[in-house]
Parts: sequence; structure tokens; C-alpha cells
Amino acid sequence: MTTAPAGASLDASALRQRVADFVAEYDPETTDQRDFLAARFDAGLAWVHFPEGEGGLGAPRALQPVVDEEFERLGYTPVGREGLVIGLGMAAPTILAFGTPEQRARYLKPLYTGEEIWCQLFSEPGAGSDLAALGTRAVREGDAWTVSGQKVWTSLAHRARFAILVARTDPDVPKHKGITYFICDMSAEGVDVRALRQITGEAEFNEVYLNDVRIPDSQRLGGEGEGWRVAQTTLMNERVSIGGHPEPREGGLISLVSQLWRERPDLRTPGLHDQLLRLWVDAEAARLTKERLRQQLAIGQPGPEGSAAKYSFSRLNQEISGLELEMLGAEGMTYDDWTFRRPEGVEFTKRSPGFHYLRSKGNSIEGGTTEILRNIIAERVLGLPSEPRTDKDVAWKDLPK
Amino acid sequence: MTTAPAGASLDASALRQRVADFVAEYDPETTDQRDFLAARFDAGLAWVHFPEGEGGLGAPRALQPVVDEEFERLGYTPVGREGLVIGLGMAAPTILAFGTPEQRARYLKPLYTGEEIWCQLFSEPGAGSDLAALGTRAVREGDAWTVSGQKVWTSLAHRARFAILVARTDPDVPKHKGITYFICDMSAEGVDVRALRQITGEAEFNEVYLNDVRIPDSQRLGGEGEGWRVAQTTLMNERVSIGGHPEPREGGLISLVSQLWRERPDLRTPGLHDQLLRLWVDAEAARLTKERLRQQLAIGQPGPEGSAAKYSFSRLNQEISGLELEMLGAEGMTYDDWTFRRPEGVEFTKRSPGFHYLRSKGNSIEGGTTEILRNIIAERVLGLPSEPRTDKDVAWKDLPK
Amino acid sequence: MSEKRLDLLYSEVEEELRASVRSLLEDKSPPESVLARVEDDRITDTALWKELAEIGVAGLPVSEELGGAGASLRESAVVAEELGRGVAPVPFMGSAVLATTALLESGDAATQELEALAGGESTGTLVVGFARAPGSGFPEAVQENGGKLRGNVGGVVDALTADVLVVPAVGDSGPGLYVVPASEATVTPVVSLDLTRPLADVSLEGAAGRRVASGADAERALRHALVTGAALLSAEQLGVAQWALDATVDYAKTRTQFGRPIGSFQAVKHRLADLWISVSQARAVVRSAASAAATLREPGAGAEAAEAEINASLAQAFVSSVAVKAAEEALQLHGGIGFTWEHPLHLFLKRAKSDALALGTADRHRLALSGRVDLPAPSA
Amino acid sequence: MSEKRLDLLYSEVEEELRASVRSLLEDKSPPESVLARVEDDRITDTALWKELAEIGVAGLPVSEELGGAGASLRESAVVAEELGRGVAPVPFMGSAVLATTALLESGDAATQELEALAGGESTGTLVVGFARAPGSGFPEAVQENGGKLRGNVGGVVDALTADVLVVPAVGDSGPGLYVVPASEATVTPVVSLDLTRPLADVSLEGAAGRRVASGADAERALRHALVTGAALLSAEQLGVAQWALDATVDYAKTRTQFGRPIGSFQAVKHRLADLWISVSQARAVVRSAASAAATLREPGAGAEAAEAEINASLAQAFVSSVAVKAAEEALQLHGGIGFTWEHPLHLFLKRAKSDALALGTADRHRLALSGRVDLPAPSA
Repeated sequence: MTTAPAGASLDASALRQRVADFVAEYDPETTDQRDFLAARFDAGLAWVHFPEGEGGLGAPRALQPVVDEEFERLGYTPVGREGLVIGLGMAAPTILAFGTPEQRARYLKPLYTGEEIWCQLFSEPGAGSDLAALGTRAVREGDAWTVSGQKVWTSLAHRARFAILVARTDPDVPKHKGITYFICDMSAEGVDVRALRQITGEAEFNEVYLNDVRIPDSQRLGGEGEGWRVAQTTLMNERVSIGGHPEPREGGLISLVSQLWRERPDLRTPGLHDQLLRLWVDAEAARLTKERLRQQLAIGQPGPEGSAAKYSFSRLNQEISGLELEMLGAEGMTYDDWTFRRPEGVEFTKRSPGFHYLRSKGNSIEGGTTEILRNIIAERVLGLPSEPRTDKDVAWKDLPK
Repeated sequence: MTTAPAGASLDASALRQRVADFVAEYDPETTDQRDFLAARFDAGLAWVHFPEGEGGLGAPRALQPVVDEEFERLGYTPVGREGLVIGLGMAAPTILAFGTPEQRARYLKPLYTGEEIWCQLFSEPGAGSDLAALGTRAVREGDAWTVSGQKVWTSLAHRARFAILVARTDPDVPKHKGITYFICDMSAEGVDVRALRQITGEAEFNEVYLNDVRIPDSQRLGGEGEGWRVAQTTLMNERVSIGGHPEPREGGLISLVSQLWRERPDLRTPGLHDQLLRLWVDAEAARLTKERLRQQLAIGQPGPEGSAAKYSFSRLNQEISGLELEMLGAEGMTYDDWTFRRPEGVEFTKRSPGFHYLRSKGNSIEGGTTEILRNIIAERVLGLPSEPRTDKDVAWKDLPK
Repeated sequence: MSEKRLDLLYSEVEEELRASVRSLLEDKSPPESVLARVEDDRITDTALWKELAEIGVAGLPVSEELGGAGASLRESAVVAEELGRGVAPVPFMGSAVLATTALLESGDAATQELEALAGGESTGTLVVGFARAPGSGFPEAVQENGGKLRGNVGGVVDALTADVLVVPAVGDSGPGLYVVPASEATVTPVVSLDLTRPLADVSLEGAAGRRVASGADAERALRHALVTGAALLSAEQLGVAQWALDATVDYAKTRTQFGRPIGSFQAVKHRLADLWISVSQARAVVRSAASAAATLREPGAGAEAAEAEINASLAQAFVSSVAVKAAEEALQLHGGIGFTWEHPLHLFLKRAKSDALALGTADRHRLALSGRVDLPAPSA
Repeated sequence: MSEKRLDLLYSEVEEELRASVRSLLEDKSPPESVLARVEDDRITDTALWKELAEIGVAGLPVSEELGGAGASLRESAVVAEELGRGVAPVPFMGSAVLATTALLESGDAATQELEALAGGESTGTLVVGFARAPGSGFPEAVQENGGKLRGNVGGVVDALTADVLVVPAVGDSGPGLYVVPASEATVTPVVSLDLTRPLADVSLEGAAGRRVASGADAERALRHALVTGAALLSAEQLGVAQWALDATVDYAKTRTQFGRPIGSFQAVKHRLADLWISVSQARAVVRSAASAAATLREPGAGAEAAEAEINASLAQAFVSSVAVKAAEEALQLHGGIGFTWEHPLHLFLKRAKSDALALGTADRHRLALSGRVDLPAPSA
């Protein structure tokens, strides 16, 4: 491989050339995917905006889609990456922003190749929307911390090697100031992962009990008491994630219900027709909005519409799946399977309308409730004044719980 | 007329007998309505729950509908009373509760007979939902007060002889504590009534400018600084008012739109049909809810549903009139008359669909906004905790305006 | 448009009945125990049903001579509210509402069965799909020939535990209602969305049926059963909505986020206020539907049938969405905990949504109303 | 289902155009001045229109040879947004959109008129009711006989001030588009709900018309004019919604009740957040409709027509209710002051509601969509 030019001077065509050079060297037909990805990481083509040697080339972030699209065009898209969503989407940018050189060297590459799965130990039973109220305690003893508490809504915890974790290290200061951010080894003693069953019957998520889990101070990410700021980086990356690919008209749940309408003239009534058309229109509006945001991102001008996309997605899923059951009538009164299982992911197309209805109820809660998203839009986008706060200047230990 | 028994022992049949005796004595065919009503007042048949000599008999309040229905059954219902709604519904109960014997003797009878029309000087440009923030100043000088300020949304001010008025008498105490309640002579010098034009083109309401208006202290109602408590009585009576008559199915605006649907097959589409049926169902639900409340009142068990009836009414009016225009299409793009006029009242049936649409927008603002009604239901009915308040313990003069 | 002025209040007797049912359910079948039962193959709580029968719940509209309570459907509606409020897994709808009404309308031919149902010694159901709307016409899925019944009916409520099946069937002599011992039928459970109310497919392969009503009588009996079912289902839906509202208000008062109870946030307040208004309206609508349905069995009630059907359709058109909305808002405002299996909230959500499809969707009932109140559909 | 990927962003040129229009309107026609004009008999601000024409607004899609800007409909849409945002009382819709598109589609027969319209020397309109939906077929209200036109058309936009009328009429040789000097017609104002956009009835009693398109060409020209109108109307509606949102956010930041700005109350916040989301979505939908309409006039665009119609119907089905909702929420959140004549808010409410009926209601556009995207209505 030739010597790389400084990343900032890279443009799209130079990157396409690098991809072409790379795939000329590594034939995925004969290379194991993990080895292929390790080589891609080393070539700086994992995340082009990361520094050289850490998966990137120091190139503009907006150019990453060029690389992904080029690999895809050449037929080299990695598969089976669903379990890496937290590692790739949330842990990696946070480690990059706050990790020590040792931490970046240790974690980024196996995270990228898929060798190590990550999960997120953030939410607690008493700290959902109000994440900063978290009560999991971390007490320092010499070079290590002892952590105890309960986390919930942890997807992948049962498969994860590491977790990003926020814990309270100082209960005597206001809640946002006493939090520290750690990397937690999920195989450590005292980590107890239990399946958390949902209203659909299955368990996508876990509860994680931490019982005097020892975390070396070298696994602290960012300064002591700086955890809230570090977590903001993580969460911002959660909300920003929007696919690079245009979605086709009539994708997602509206497609299933539209197909049902087409195939089952016996289910049609004028009232259902009107409702279907309204939702079809709303779904198309949401799709175009996402497409517009994607076009903005592509020219490096992300808009605040990102915070709204998730909200529209959950509202539509809920209304469409509700209509689907109404349309089906008698058939809508049945369910496919209540068995307690651990699914690999959420695959709406393979499940029954009852599952669509129930599972979509979680969409407006997971990853930031609709209520919190509305607050964010009102305050950060529209600049409306915040409500009177009673919890900002009080020591965490004195807050009502 | 025979000597009246103590009011509390009166029952429905005794009251019916009194009405029968009364109409035997006064023939409305030959008696002027005002004289007839004056005699009815003197006979204690104006408001049976008021004390004897003040229009009543000291009977239970729940029996008033019996008297009204009996007069109506016998064909003796007074006419042209639309202008008395504030006097009868709000001023009278407040004067009864807080007035001196002199005030009760002076005001109640001409108020009842319709000789004197009343209006209400409460809202101000800067004090709408937050009535207690009002800034109209009353300064005492000897036996009288000098009042200055601006009031808005005053219906009937241009016809009224008297007003109930709240004004700030002490700006140095928290806002609820520095208010005093007065009876204002609308013919006094310094009272300047100006028509307030609405979005419909006409002016039902007024702005009233008070410029150093002199009000004798004898026209104070309740103690100095007690005005907020007195005003609560007034406002409670505003919200409670619910007609004694059952309403027929398909009354009000839904009737106009249903008739339009029946008479104009050319306007029908499946989508409009579904919307019309939904609103018809909602209107019938609201009607039955009011009917249930009426039945509760009749047995002396008023429910909290009263606060919701106005809300449902405004929401329905707005949605039905919006649909009416959609149904009409091209015809909905016209209006009957933008001329600046002073109407006698709001008569939906005589006006065009465009008027229905515009006028009903006021329904969710006048007499307590929808937002305030929701707060009331949440806090007083459901017992949800109030929001943190920053304006309760601060002197009025120091509040943000 | 004229209509009778119906009593929309609860009588003292009705409030007493409510109190006994509620206290029994709170004692023997709180939502947590219902949740614990739902993975059993036979969720239906027959022991609880026998206790409810002891306080008269199984035979409210049945005359006292036949061991019933001789009450009106208004009392049945109060019971339905409470059973909804407790998502009680008992065969009230199938046995005490649908089968009982159909048999009551069948005259004297079924007194023995009625007596057994009213006493709680046996339970029954009406063999129609639970989704069937009142105005759907007489079903032809089951055919009668020489007293033998053949056919399959899917999604029958309370059939799994029924002893007696009331089967609408069409034979040479036209429509008829037949009584069939459940042992003569094949009853296969289906996986139902509503965990607390099992549905089943009923298959008849030559089962011997005793005809209890024929022709127009059978048609009327079936229609009245379904109209009554729709009215009482709305009462159940009201109970579900009331539970969801109450549970959420309680939760909003105690759950703290950002240093204050979530119920002190104005957006939460306004949503709960809206819900309370809807539930209040649903109460009036349900009382109206129950009172109108009660007139169906008054002597010479022919003229009242239309009014009962209008009120039942109104109730289904209005209350279905209130119950669903209440359960959905409850889940959202409970946040994560409401999405877990371990919290009983999902039982109410599933009941609410399933009930919205039962005995005709709101959409079907709006269409039915349009014919009744002269708001005709556009001609195509 | 396949569709072209359209550019949904604003170009720099478009943003510059927006800035000039906005600045001109803020200077010459702020909402307060519009309000002051509305009781004139002739609300239309012809002086303002001439100034707008000077910056090219009157002839955006007209070629430069004819004195236009040679721009695409995407630019027209940006102008429509700004005119909506200012409820500007100018004949943009009638003259620069409907009449101009119809004449552009009529080939070379109307270059003189186009030139005059594009330069702002005269204004025109298309003589159809402003409520007419694109898919309503060719109107038969006006009949042509020997070059003479007879008939009445109600509710025509911008007709009161028009110099040139473009009249669809049916004669012996079938459908045709005719150019008629307004002086040959009787134009009678109607009282319109939208105070800032006068409608009028046009009566032709033997007026001499010059045919500029015939048969299928006339049908296509009319249909493209109405589809283009629907797409650009949605841009205007977006502008109305944006004004309502901005004005209300500003008001909520400064209006104090209960000791704090009303915008700090969570219920108000959430409603404004919802509105902002709707307006953002409307923006994407409007950009899509404008881009798709722009392809209508590309060479060989036959295949694009369906996509342009889908997008225009989508925009009308979606944005109409957003604009109405925005104006209604603005009024409610402004409280009493928003209900007064003296506050310009009502101009936007009336425009929003009237626009929702113009060029087909959302209901009609949903039905049109259902045919285009294979979601058929139930067969009766």
C-alpha cells in the first residue's frame, strides 16, 4: 500500500481508489470476514474520520458513506453485524473521544471486527428518562472501583464481552456532577445477567445486577465525576444514527398493511380505506423527511430533524399496527406465539400482526421516550425556556426518589 | 297568599302548588313581563334557594328546576333574557354570598326582572388565564376608590348598567392577596367602552378603559384584599351553569352538518362519511355525558364532569365546523358578511359555515381556556400534584409581566 | 330525532352489587394472580366463577324461578365493568351474556339449561366467532340435517370450558338455535391476543342438537344476544379504561423523575385530564347502552329494538377507542415498566385491543349507525 | 414501487431568491399592512406585484426569450412559501402559476400573453373554480360556438384584477383552451373566507376567445396547470404554517402568565414540538412535490407525469392539514389576542382553511392517490 496522504486532503474519489486497492488485495471469497475487517481497520477504512492507526484516516466524517457505498457496490458488505450496534454506534465514538491511547488500542479493533460484543449499562429502574438520577454506586478502593446496583433494558448483555457503564461516584454533589463513566468487563465476578421478558412474550432485553463488581481504574473513561458529559457523547451518537441508504416508498410496516389491503378485498371497508390512506400519506411524509435529512447530512449540514425521525417512526408503527388489527378483525384477535424466548433481533415481517402491535409500543419508550424527545425539540430546536428545575442544585442523596 | 312554611321543609309538590297559586293571581297575558317577574321575585319564586325577601324561599337549590319547569309547563317562561346571563348567572350568586343587606336589597330585584343589565370586568390584556395577575389599580381616598386600568372580553358592557369588577388594591403583597371586588356603575365618569372586533368581523365583546373612575366604598363586595376569594364564587357559578333541559339527540352544530349531509348527496364521499360518523358519535357521547350530569344534579349529586362539558363543547364545535367547510369545498371558500356590527348574541343557525368555523375558535378561549380546564381536572379531580410555582409568594409588583 | 330519556345513573342496588364483585375480585383474583395464571393451558378460573355465581353473577337477567336474580341488564353492565376492571378470567361474556340471552329469547324450550347456567353449575357459550357484529345476518357456517349439526366456527369465546353450546345453524326449515352438549363437539384452543380470555375453534361433525328456536324467533334471539353482548362488552371496556386511568394516575403521583412526581408535569397532566374526560363520556354512553338493552326484554319491546341497537353501536363505536387509548396511554406513561411482562398492564392492553375487535369493530358499528340515523353512505 | 430520487434541499440560488422576496415583503407588505388593506374593495396589491415582477417573480418558469427567468418550478415553490409566509395579496397563484402553466403548455400560440404576464405588465388567471381538483376531468361549464364563449364559472382566483383570462371550454371540436381579454367578461366579486385572496364569478356571454390549445393538448395543459397549482399551493401552505409556528414560538417566549413565559409550560412545549415536526415533514413533502412538478416540463416527461401527480396529491393530502393545524394552534396558544381582528393571525387562519379546500381537499387527494398507488377503494 502506498503512503497515505494527510486525511484532510482526501476526497471521495481518492477514497474510492483506496477501497478499490484494498479489495484488490483482500479477496473476501477466500478471506475470513473477521480477518478481512481487521485488515480494513488497519487500512483506515473502518471509520475514515478516526485517526490513523485507530481504524481511520483522519478524513472528513461525511466521507464515510462513500467508503461504505463503495464496499457495498463491490459486493463486500460485512454480514451478521446486528449484535454490534452498541459497540459500533455508541461505544466506539465515546472511546475515541474520551479513551486513553491504551484504551483505544485495546478496544477499538476487536469491537470493529465483531470479536467483542458490547452492551450499555445506563438505565435503571429509578432512572429512565431522568438518567442523571442513576443510583448504581461505584466506590474507589486504591486502583479499582467496586460497583453495585441494578441496570435495566440492556440489550445484548447476555452476549456481550464489555459494557459501557455509568455509575455514581459522589452522592454528595448535584446529580449531574457525581457520575463517572466506566468500561465494565461483563465476565467479571458479580455481574448477573437476567432475561427481562416483554409484553410480546419474549425477552430481547436484560436486567443486569452488579454485586460488588471490581473495575480497575484503568477502565474509567474520562475524569472522575465527568461521566455525564461522556454519556452525552454516547447518547448523541445513538440519536444521530440514520442509515446512509435511501428508503423505498412504502417501506416498513406500511408495506405489510398495504399488501394486506391489496391481497384481501374481503377486509376492505370505506372507513378502513380512509385510515389506510391517511397513514400511507403520513408514512410517505416521514420517509421523505428522513430522505431530506440524509441529503443534508451528505452535504455536511445535519438538521435538527434527526431528533424527530425516531418519534415519527414510533408513532407510525403504533398507528399502522393498530390499524392492521382492526382490518383483520377476527384474525386480529389471535397471536402467533407467547413462548418465552431470546430472539436475535426484531423482525417485524416474520411475526404476526399482534406482535407488530405489541412490539411497537416499545418504540416510543426505548432509546429516549417520546416525551423526552419533545422536550429536546422544544428547548434545543425551538429555544423555548426550560421549566423551573428543583433538582439541579441539590445533592443527589437529598433528591426525592 | 297563605303564609309560607319554612323553606327547608318545602318539597317539589309544595313548590308546584305555589307556582299554580301564583299564576292564578298574575295573568301574564295582561301583566307586563317585568311586573310579572317582580311579583315572582317577591313571591320567592325567582331563586328558591335564596332567602325569603331576596327572591327565594330558603328551599334546597335542587328544587329550582322544579319551579322553572312548572312555569314553563304552564306557558309562563320569560323571554328576551339573553342579556341577563352575567347578572343572573354570576353577579346574583356573588352578591348573595358576599353582599351587604343594602347591596342585596338594591341590586337583586332589578337584576332579576331585567331592568338592569350586568357585565363582568375581570380579564385584562396581561391577565387572561392568570386572572390573579390583574393590574387594574384601585386606590382608596376616604370613602371612595379611584380605579384605573383596562379590561377586555367584556360582553354586554355597551348595554350594561353595572359591572362586577376586580381590581388591585395592594401591589405589595402576593398577587392573590391584593385584589378587591367591586360593583362598578357603568354610567360613571371615566368608563370608556369600545367595541372589540373579532375574527368573525363583528364585535360581540368590548374593551373597557377605566380612567380614574370613582367607586364609593359602599360598592365594595367582600373585604379589602378578599377579591380573589369572592371571584372564585363568581367563576364557579360560570362553570357550573348547565341547562335544566335534556337536549335532544343531534342538537347544535352536528344537526346542521347532518342535515347538510342528508340534503346534499352531491357532497358525499366515503372519507367525509367516516369523519361525519365519528363526530356524530362524539357529539352523542357529549350529549349523554351532559344528560348524566343533569341527572346527577337533579338528585343533588353534581359530578366533576361539569368542568369537562365546556371543553367537549368547544372541541366538537371546532371539529364539526371544520368538517362542514371540507364538505362544502368551493362553497366553503366563501363567507356571508364581514361587516363590522354589534350582534345581539351568537346564533349559529343563522350564519354561514365560515362563521361557524371562525366563531367556534373562541369557544376554547372564552370563559376559561381549554388548557386551564385541563389543569383544573388534573389537579382538582385527579389530584395530581401541582407544578412548581414561582409566582405565589412574590409581591405582585415584582412579578415578571 | 326522538329517543327515550334513559336513566344514566347507578342505583344503590347496582352500587352494592359492584362492591361485592369488586371485593371478591380484589380478594381472590387481583391482577397479579391473573398474570400468574395466564400461562396455564386453562386460564379460565372456574373456582372464581363458582364464587361469583354464588353472589348471583351467573344469572342476573334470569328470572328468580329459574334460580336467577331477576335483575335487568343494567346490573349485568355493572358486573361487566368490574370484571373488565379486574381482567377477570371467567366465562361471563360467553355464558352469562351470550348463551343466556340467546336461551332467554328462546322461550321455555331451554329452562333446564338456563337454570344450570344461572346457578353456575355449568357454563355455556354461543357458537359464533367472537368478532361477529350484531348486524351480520344469520351465520351459515353450521348446517343442520335431521337434527345433526355439521360445521366449523372459529374464535368462539369461552368455548374451552363450556358445558353447553348454543349453536345457530341453518337447516331445511331455515335458521334455528340448537343446544348441544360440549362433549359432542371438538373444541380446539387458539392462541389469543387477549391472554385472559381464551378463544377456541368449535367443530361439529354430526353432533346431535336440540332445537330451541326456529325461523324469525331464532334470528331475533341471535340478534338480541349479539346486541346485548355489544352493550355489555362496552361496559367491560369501560372497566378496562377505568383501571388503566386509575393505575396511571396513581403511578404519576408516586413515580419521581427530575426531582418531582411525573404527574406534576403539565403535559402528563393534560393527557390524563383528556383521558378522564373520555372515560367520563364512556360511562354515560355505557349506561345509556345498558339501559336501552334492558328494554329489549320488556314486554312488547319491538319498538325499542332500534333504540337498543343504536345505543349498542354507539357504545361500541365510542368506548372501544377509549379503552384502547387508555391502555396505550397507561403503557406509555408507565414507561419501561409498563412494557415488561411482569407488570399486569399488558393484560389490560391486550384485553382492550381484543375487545375493540370483538362483536364488531368501531368501524362496522359506525356503518351500522349510519343506516339507523339516516346518514347514508355515498352511493358508489 | 419505484420512484425517482428527488433533490429535497434548497439550492443557494433558491435561498437568494427567498431572501429577496422576503425582504421585499417585510419592507412593503408586512402582515399589519395586509390587515389594513383587507377591507378595501380591491385587496389585491398591484403595486407590490409590479415590484415582485421586477425581481422576476411573475415569470419564473417562462423562458428568458419571453422575458421570464427560465427557472424551474422549484424556484416558484420557494416564492410561494414566502408569499404564504406573508399572506401577500398578489395574483401569483392565478397569474404566475395557473394561467402561466396553462399557456406554457399551449406551445407557441400564446407567447405574447406569456411575455406580458412574465413581465408583470398584465396579470391573468385560469377560469376554473379555485376548488377544482386536478383529476376532475375537463370542465364543461363554458361552451364554445364559432369562437364565442358562453358560460359561468364560480369562485375563480385572482379574476378581479386579471387582464387576461385563460378559459377551458368545450366546443364542437371538443375541449379547448381560449384566451379572452377580461374586458369581454363580467367579473363579479364573491365574499371570500380568505380575506387576502379575492375570488370572483366569471360570466361569459358570447365573449370572443382565441383558441390556444385543442383536444388532448388542451386537456393536458389544464391538467398540468392544476397539478402544478396543487404542488405550489402546498408550498404556500408550508409558508403559512411556518409563519404560524414562528409567531407562536416567539409569543410563547415572551407572554408571561403565572410568573413565567407560557413557552416554559410542558404542555405548550410538547404541542409546539409536535407542530415543528409536522412543519419539518411538510417541508420535505413540499420539496418533493415541487421537484416532481418541475419534471413535468422536461422534454419527454410523459413518464414523469404520474410521479408528479402522486407527489402533488401527497402534498395536498399532507400539508393542508399541517397548515390548518398550525394556524389553529397559533390562535389557541395566543389566547384572546389571537381571536381579535386587530391581530393579523386570523389572516393566516383564513388562508390556511381556504387553501385546504383549494385545488381539491385532502380527502379528494387521498382518493386520487389510492388509484395511483394501488390501494383500491372497496367495491360497493
